[in-house]
Amino acid sequence: EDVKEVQMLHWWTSGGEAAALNVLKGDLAKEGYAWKDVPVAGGGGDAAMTALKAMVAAGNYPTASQMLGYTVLDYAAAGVMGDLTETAKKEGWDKSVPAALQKFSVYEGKWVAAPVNVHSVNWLWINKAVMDKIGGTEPKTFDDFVALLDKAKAAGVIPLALGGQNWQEATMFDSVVLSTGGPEFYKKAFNDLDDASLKSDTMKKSFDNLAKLVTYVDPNFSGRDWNLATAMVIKGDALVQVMGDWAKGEFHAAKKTPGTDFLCYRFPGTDGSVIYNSDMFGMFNVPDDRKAAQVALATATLSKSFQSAFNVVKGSVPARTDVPDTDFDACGKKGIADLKAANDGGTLFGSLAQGYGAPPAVANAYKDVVSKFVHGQIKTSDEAVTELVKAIDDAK
Amino acid sequence: MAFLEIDGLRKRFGQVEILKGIDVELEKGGFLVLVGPSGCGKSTLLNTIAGLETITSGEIRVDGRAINDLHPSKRDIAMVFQSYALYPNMTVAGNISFGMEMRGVPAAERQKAIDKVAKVLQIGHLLQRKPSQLSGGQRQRVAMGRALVRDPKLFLFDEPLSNLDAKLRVDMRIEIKRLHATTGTTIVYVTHDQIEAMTLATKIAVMRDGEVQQFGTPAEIYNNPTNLFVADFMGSPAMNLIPATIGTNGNALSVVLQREAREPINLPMANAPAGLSAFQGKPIIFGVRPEALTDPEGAERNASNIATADCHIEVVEPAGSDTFAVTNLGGKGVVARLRADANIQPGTSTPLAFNLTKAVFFDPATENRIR
Amino acid sequence: MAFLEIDGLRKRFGQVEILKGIDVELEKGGFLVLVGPSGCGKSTLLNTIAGLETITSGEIRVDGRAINDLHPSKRDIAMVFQSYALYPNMTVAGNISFGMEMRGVPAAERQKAIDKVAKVLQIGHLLQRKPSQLSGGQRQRVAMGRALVRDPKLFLFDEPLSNLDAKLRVDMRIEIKRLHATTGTTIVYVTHDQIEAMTLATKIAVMRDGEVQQFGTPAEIYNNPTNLFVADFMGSPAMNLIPATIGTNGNALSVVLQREAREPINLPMANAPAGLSAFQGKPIIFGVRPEALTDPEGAERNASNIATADCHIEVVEPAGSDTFAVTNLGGKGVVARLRADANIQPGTSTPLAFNLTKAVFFDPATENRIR
Amino acid sequence: MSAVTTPARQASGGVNVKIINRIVIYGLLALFALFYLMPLFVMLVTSFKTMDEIQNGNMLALPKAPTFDPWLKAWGETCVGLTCAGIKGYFWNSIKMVVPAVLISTMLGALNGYVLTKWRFRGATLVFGLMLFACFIPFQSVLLPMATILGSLGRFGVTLQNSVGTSFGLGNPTVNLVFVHVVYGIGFTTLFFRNYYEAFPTELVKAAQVDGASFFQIFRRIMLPNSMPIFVVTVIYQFTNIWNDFLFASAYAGTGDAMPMTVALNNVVNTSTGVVEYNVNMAAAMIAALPTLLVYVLAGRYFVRGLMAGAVKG
Amino acid sequence: MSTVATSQIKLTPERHRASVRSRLQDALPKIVLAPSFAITIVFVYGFILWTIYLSFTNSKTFPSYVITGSRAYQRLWGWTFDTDPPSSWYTSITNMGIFGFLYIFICLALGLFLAILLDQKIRGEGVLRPIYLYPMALSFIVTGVAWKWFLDPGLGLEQTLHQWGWTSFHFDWIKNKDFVIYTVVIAGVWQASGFIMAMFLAGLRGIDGEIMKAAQIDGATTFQLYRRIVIPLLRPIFLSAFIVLAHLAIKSYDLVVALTSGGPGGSAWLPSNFMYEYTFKRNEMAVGSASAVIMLMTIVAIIVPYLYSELREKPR
Ligand SMILES: Nc1ncnc2c1ncn2[C@@H]1O[C@H](COP(=O)(O)OP(=O)(O)OP(=O)(O)O)[C@@H](O)[C@H]1O
Ligand SMILES: Nc1ncnc2c1ncn2[C@@H]1O[C@H](COP(=O)(O)OP(=O)(O)OP(=O)(O)O)[C@@H](O)[C@H]1O
Ligand SMILES: [Mg+2]
Ligand SMILES: [Mg+2]
Repeated sequence: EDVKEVQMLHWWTSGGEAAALNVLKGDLAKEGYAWKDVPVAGGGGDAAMTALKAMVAAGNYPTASQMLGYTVLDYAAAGVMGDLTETAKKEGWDKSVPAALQKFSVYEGKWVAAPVNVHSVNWLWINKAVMDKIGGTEPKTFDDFVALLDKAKAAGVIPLALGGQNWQEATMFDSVVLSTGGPEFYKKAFNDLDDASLKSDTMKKSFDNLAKLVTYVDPNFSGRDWNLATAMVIKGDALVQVMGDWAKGEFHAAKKTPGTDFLCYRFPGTDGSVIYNSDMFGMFNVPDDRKAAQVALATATLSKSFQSAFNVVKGSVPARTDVPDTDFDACGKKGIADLKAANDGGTLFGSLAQGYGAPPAVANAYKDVVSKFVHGQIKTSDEAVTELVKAIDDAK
Repeated sequence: MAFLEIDGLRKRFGQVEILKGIDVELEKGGFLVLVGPSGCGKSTLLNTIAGLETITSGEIRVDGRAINDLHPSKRDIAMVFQSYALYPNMTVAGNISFGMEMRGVPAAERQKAIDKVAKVLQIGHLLQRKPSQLSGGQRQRVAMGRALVRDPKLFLFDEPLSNLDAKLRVDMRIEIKRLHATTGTTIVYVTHDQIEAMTLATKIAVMRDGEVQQFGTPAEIYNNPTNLFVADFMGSPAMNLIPATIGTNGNALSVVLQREAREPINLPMANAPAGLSAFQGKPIIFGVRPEALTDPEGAERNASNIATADCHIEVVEPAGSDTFAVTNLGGKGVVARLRADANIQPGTSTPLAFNLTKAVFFDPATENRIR
Repeated sequence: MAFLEIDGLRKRFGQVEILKGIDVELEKGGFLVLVGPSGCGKSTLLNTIAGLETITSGEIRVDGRAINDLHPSKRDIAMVFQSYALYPNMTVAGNISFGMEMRGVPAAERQKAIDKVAKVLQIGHLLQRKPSQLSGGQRQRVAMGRALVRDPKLFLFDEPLSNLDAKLRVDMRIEIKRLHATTGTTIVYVTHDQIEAMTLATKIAVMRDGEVQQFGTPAEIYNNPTNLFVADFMGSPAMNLIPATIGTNGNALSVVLQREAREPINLPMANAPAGLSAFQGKPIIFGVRPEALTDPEGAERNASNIATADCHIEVVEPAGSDTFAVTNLGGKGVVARLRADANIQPGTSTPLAFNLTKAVFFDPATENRIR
Repeated sequence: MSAVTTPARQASGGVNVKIINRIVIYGLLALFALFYLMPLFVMLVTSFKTMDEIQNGNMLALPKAPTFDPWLKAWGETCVGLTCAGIKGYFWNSIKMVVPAVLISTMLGALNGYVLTKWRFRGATLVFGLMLFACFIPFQSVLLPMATILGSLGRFGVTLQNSVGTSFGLGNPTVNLVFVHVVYGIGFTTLFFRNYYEAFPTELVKAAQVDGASFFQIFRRIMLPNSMPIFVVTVIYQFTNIWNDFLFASAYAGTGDAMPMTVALNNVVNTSTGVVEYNVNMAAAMIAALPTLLVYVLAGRYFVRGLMAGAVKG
Repeated sequence: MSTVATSQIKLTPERHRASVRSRLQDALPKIVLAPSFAITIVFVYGFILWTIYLSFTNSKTFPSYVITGSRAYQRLWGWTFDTDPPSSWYTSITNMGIFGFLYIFICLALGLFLAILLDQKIRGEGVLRPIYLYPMALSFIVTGVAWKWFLDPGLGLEQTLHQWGWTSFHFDWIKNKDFVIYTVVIAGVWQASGFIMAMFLAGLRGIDGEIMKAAQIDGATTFQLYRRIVIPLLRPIFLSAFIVLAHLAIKSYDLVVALTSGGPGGSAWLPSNFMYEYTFKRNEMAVGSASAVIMLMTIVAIIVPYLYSELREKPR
């Protein structure tokens, strides 16, 4: 293989993301490195991860691969990741990258991945026109939120846009739990997997709240893709969607501006906390002659200019806290501020639904339970709590 | 009105016309044998009667009703295929009873019928086998059984006995004859076997190239062939057809046969057909069957018109029941049938008796019979 | 050493033994005809010779060399299959030339050979057709062509003429005979046709149930059958096998035949076989061929031992060249072959001449010939 | 002569039944054709609509302002990963892989079927049974071990390259895919041919043996020419399966240069975020399926009736 | 008796001469079959063994080769009886039963039916055949979307019929956890039945026409002709079709994902989804392997008797 080439496995094939990656490609080209694209879209990276596993099994490591949370650690444990500690030192990543992210990008003291961005999932995306029509204001508590939804319902709008796929439901539930139980509870239950918390009445209450929210969803929600749900909000068919900040990309694509066309609020009762997930570029243990290219890639990835350029498009916020927010829109600016605050205040939590709260086995078991609850296979919140404890126990 | 009437039947395969206007009538209970050279259209004719091939033009009526457009399954016909066409997935018993089953005959009755027909066909021990486990003759018998077991309006048999041994063939022939006699069904039958044709038929149709050459009773066909083709075709060994000229012998006509390196034979004709006088001095074809040309001891003692002539024997072929001798007359090999014991040597000369009562004459130009 | 030697050949299909120890020898250039009832194992025997069926035990040698384990394609054999087995995807010409092609004969030569064989078989106009467009007889001729076109060590023919008309069959028979005479190849031939068997064979093997009953020249088989089965099987119509007893007539033996409602016929035996005297007063089977039982006028004039007896005629069957009459002797229908013109009516009594020189006798217990 | 014209009329009752029969048959066929065509219809109309119309109109409605742009875009402009040159470039990758894989697996299947039916040996049925059961192995569970083996072969290929000068294709992603598809295709191809040849008259093989044809000559000259329908079926099956395979393709050949059509298509269709351009996706899908569709239409002509008719008695 | 004995003595030297070439000739068929067989043994049965091995380990993201016992099976066993709420595994296997049966049965019936219809000397066969076949050509990556729309009550059939005035029409199976599996059946049948039709058509085209004629003469109606003669003769094709369908059913992974994204609460899962999820998404490779093993065992239990009855040497 060509030593002046960066092999990059990723699933960012859509317009905006690809455009953002192209920036990276250009940056590398300037330094004389060719970009060898290995895109495998689909299933939120499932297909790409499968392909990655096969490549690793065959011993054909890519230079880098887009990866999520615990996957990085798994690969690092398997001993196939490279070591970027030197570069990290030189670039001062230890300081600029939030500790919560370093949990995943540093394995046993070695930098193995370069975080690209930070997404946060506890967002409400609201159609401003509809909001104005029903005369709603930003909901600050869960009850406010319910009242707002009721208003929308009365006005004949679908109050809540939801895609009935387990990860969307669970992503919403992440926020519900944070809102219902508060930051401490969220951390204990969904990051530390504390049995007592999982079993607690608060968790039960969370499920009840979730059930309440589901009553505001239109009957056809099952199986709907998240972007279709977003489209409902954009078009004004629905009032609000609870979704990660990648939803902003859809508003952007539809030429909508925050503040005038749509509103971004933190999920009621979660202000001050951020449930995050983050895309990382895992760096593989490539032969020495290819290391230089890898270093170049990692450096470029965490460069401020790229972080800014990329995250403006992606809707997320930079993975380092020292990137100026000048290019970002209002929601972006808020996101950056929130991240910084949460990082400083210790209220930056990994999203369980997005695989940053616990390893995939647990995360998926969790998604199962939430989804079954939403779709009625699990009928009561009591049952839901029992099932959740059992499932997470099983998967641990 | 005849039972089976075929009117101006024509059939083409693509460009080639295979049946060129067949007209045949068969009375109810009749037994029509189709004979003709291989490829002349016999199977095709059977197929059209069965409704398995569409016809290009013409009409087929059974019992006065046109059946041209009737589906084969509605024609109430049983058929034995030249290629057997056994159902490979069924046992012999299944093959035989399938037709009855289709017609809703109860199982017990079917079983009885199978047993009966299996006995006749001597295939009782094969009933549980699949066709692939049978010998050629056994397959043919199963195919027969499939037809015989039913009770149709019309039987069609396409060379049903060709793969059987002589003995079995005789048995089967007798069986078919009995079937025909007792049930009085109407039968159309294709065969290459002279004996079958002669003994079974009430009517024979001699076909050639998609046309019927002669249609009549077996005796008519054998004794009064209308043309050279029929004369040549029917009978085994075939009729000797010897180029000859008509001369006179006193005031009677005579037949002059050329011989190699010897003076011609001159056979006086006591009762020549009327038409023959016109051919005086002209070439004709003189037809005499091998059994009418024999050693004088073997000749019929009281035939009215026997002429004897010395012939040079070229080949002697003993065939068990008879001995055939070949001589050369009119430039052609001529077969005489002698007794099995006739003491005759190739290369010698021997007197042969011509039974001229049985002789027939043809016009070499038209190939038609001179009467 | 014979050319083709088959030693103790056995073949089973699963549980059933189909060939039960066949021993046959054929000299180079010999013509062996296999006859036997349908299903007796003839095709199987041919298949084992060709190497298409494995054998259970025994040995086959050609030219002194055991070929048991030789692959069929290496045996240099040409075969005509009873089921034709034409290649459906090839034209007639392709079918015929395939074997040559496989042996690397150049195209021009192949073409010549095809043309020649097509002429002989009268299939020149069919060369470009596919087998599915042929009539039964035409297919059979193509199958023949496929074998004839080659020049193998050994020909195997499985009923190659059964679907041909009588005339063509005679032509083909002569053609095969010529082939045999001119090229001197060795041939094994299965047929059900008595005439084919008698005229073509240098040796006949009569088979029954996987065993060879008698192996000899055609004349031996016809005139000196070793047992009841062979006597019954060879000849058409079959030999009359009449239950009789041996009596005395003066100091000569005589054959006593029972008749219905009349006194028995007593036929004096001038030169009875030696073994017959042991059967005095005992039942035997008296065998006489139909041609040896005829109307006195038709009887051979100089046979030494003719006895005449009045018989009641039950059925008369005119068959063109002859007339067959059935009478009842010893409780069985007995066929006599009369001249075609014999003036005979069913239901009447007529004197029939027995040619006792030709009579044979069998022990009813062992079914073997009494000599 | 009058007889020539009358029969059709006389038997008109039968003719009526025939006509009704025909109407029923054609009616049913048409009905099912509709059922099968429905999704295609949806895809087709969608591919000619603008995004506005898709988002606001009825899915079954014909395009109000048909546009060919989505097709052009899918063909030449849409982005696959970071390269935005449409999907046209990936045809060749797929064809390079599919054609050999289909041919090899089909030929092997035909040979195996031939051996298993016409050259039976002790244990042949067991061998067949084992090969058959192989069809059921879940591909997910072979993905990794196969990758390991392919990886080793690839490294061996590099060694060869260095020592002999050629790697014999070892390690080449296209070759790898061909190999994988052959491995997991022969079960089916063998099944198809074996079951077809089961009914093929053994007499013909015997006749060819006597004619002096060798094992392979019989296969080539007698078996193959008479296997057209099953050949068509097998090729269709293999072609579609291999062409549409995504799992192996993405795992073993996802890397740019060798990326087969399905992976590219997937990358077009399954974008993780952003506006889904359904019209382009549908057009891309149809373009991607063109070779298979073409194979279907072309191969279909070789379903000829009555190949075997009259070849063999009984 | 003696001839047999002597001939065998004579035989020996002959055999030796012929041996090398003729042995090669005899072995040729086996030689031809050998590569395929060897490949199967290694890449199928070898991998099956590997999978079985893994299922007894504690493999998570990557294979681990330390045997740790049957925990994976114990978990699966427990889930097998988890019916309230149904575990994903329980849903998967019950769905497999429903889907497998309906899918195979309907495809076979419809395929055969269409093949028979097409075999009636149809004008336009050349047009109809590809119409029935083409679904097989399109990967579900895309047709899934079309189907999803079509079945979606808000977009597809229901909506359209409502617009046409049939407002009481209700068809929301794809959104219903109890019925979603049937929509998978519909789409699956749509995809595969045309191919099954082609297989049957190939079989029909191989049947000797004379036999059909004979049956007609025997008085068989068209229905009886097919039921009693043609269909029994198609038996080997049924076997092929069954295997193809069974394997498609078992491997219907993308069908479920593309059409339903797993269905409401995972109610459309099939074992292949389960297997994929656990092996690749949840990084519980041992459980994934164990489920693969159980699947294979189940297939063995169902298919092997069928194969045995189909392939057993018929008694002569
Ligand atoms: N595959 C088989 N399985 C079982 N029995 C068989 C098989 N093939 C042939 N047979 C039996 O073997 C016997 C001999 O068959 P073969 O074909 O040799 O007879 P044949 O003498 O040629 O008869 P025919 O004159 O009718 O052709 C028959 O009884 C037949 O039923
Ligand atoms: N499908 C076809 N296409 C073209 N020609 C055909 C077709 N079927 C038969 N023929 C031709 O039609 C003619 C008549 O065939 P048919 O089978 O009726 O002959 P046949 O009299 O039965 O002959 P045989 O005594 O040999 O069985 C033959 O010359 C044959 O080649
Ligand atoms: Mg015919
Ligand atoms: Mg035979």
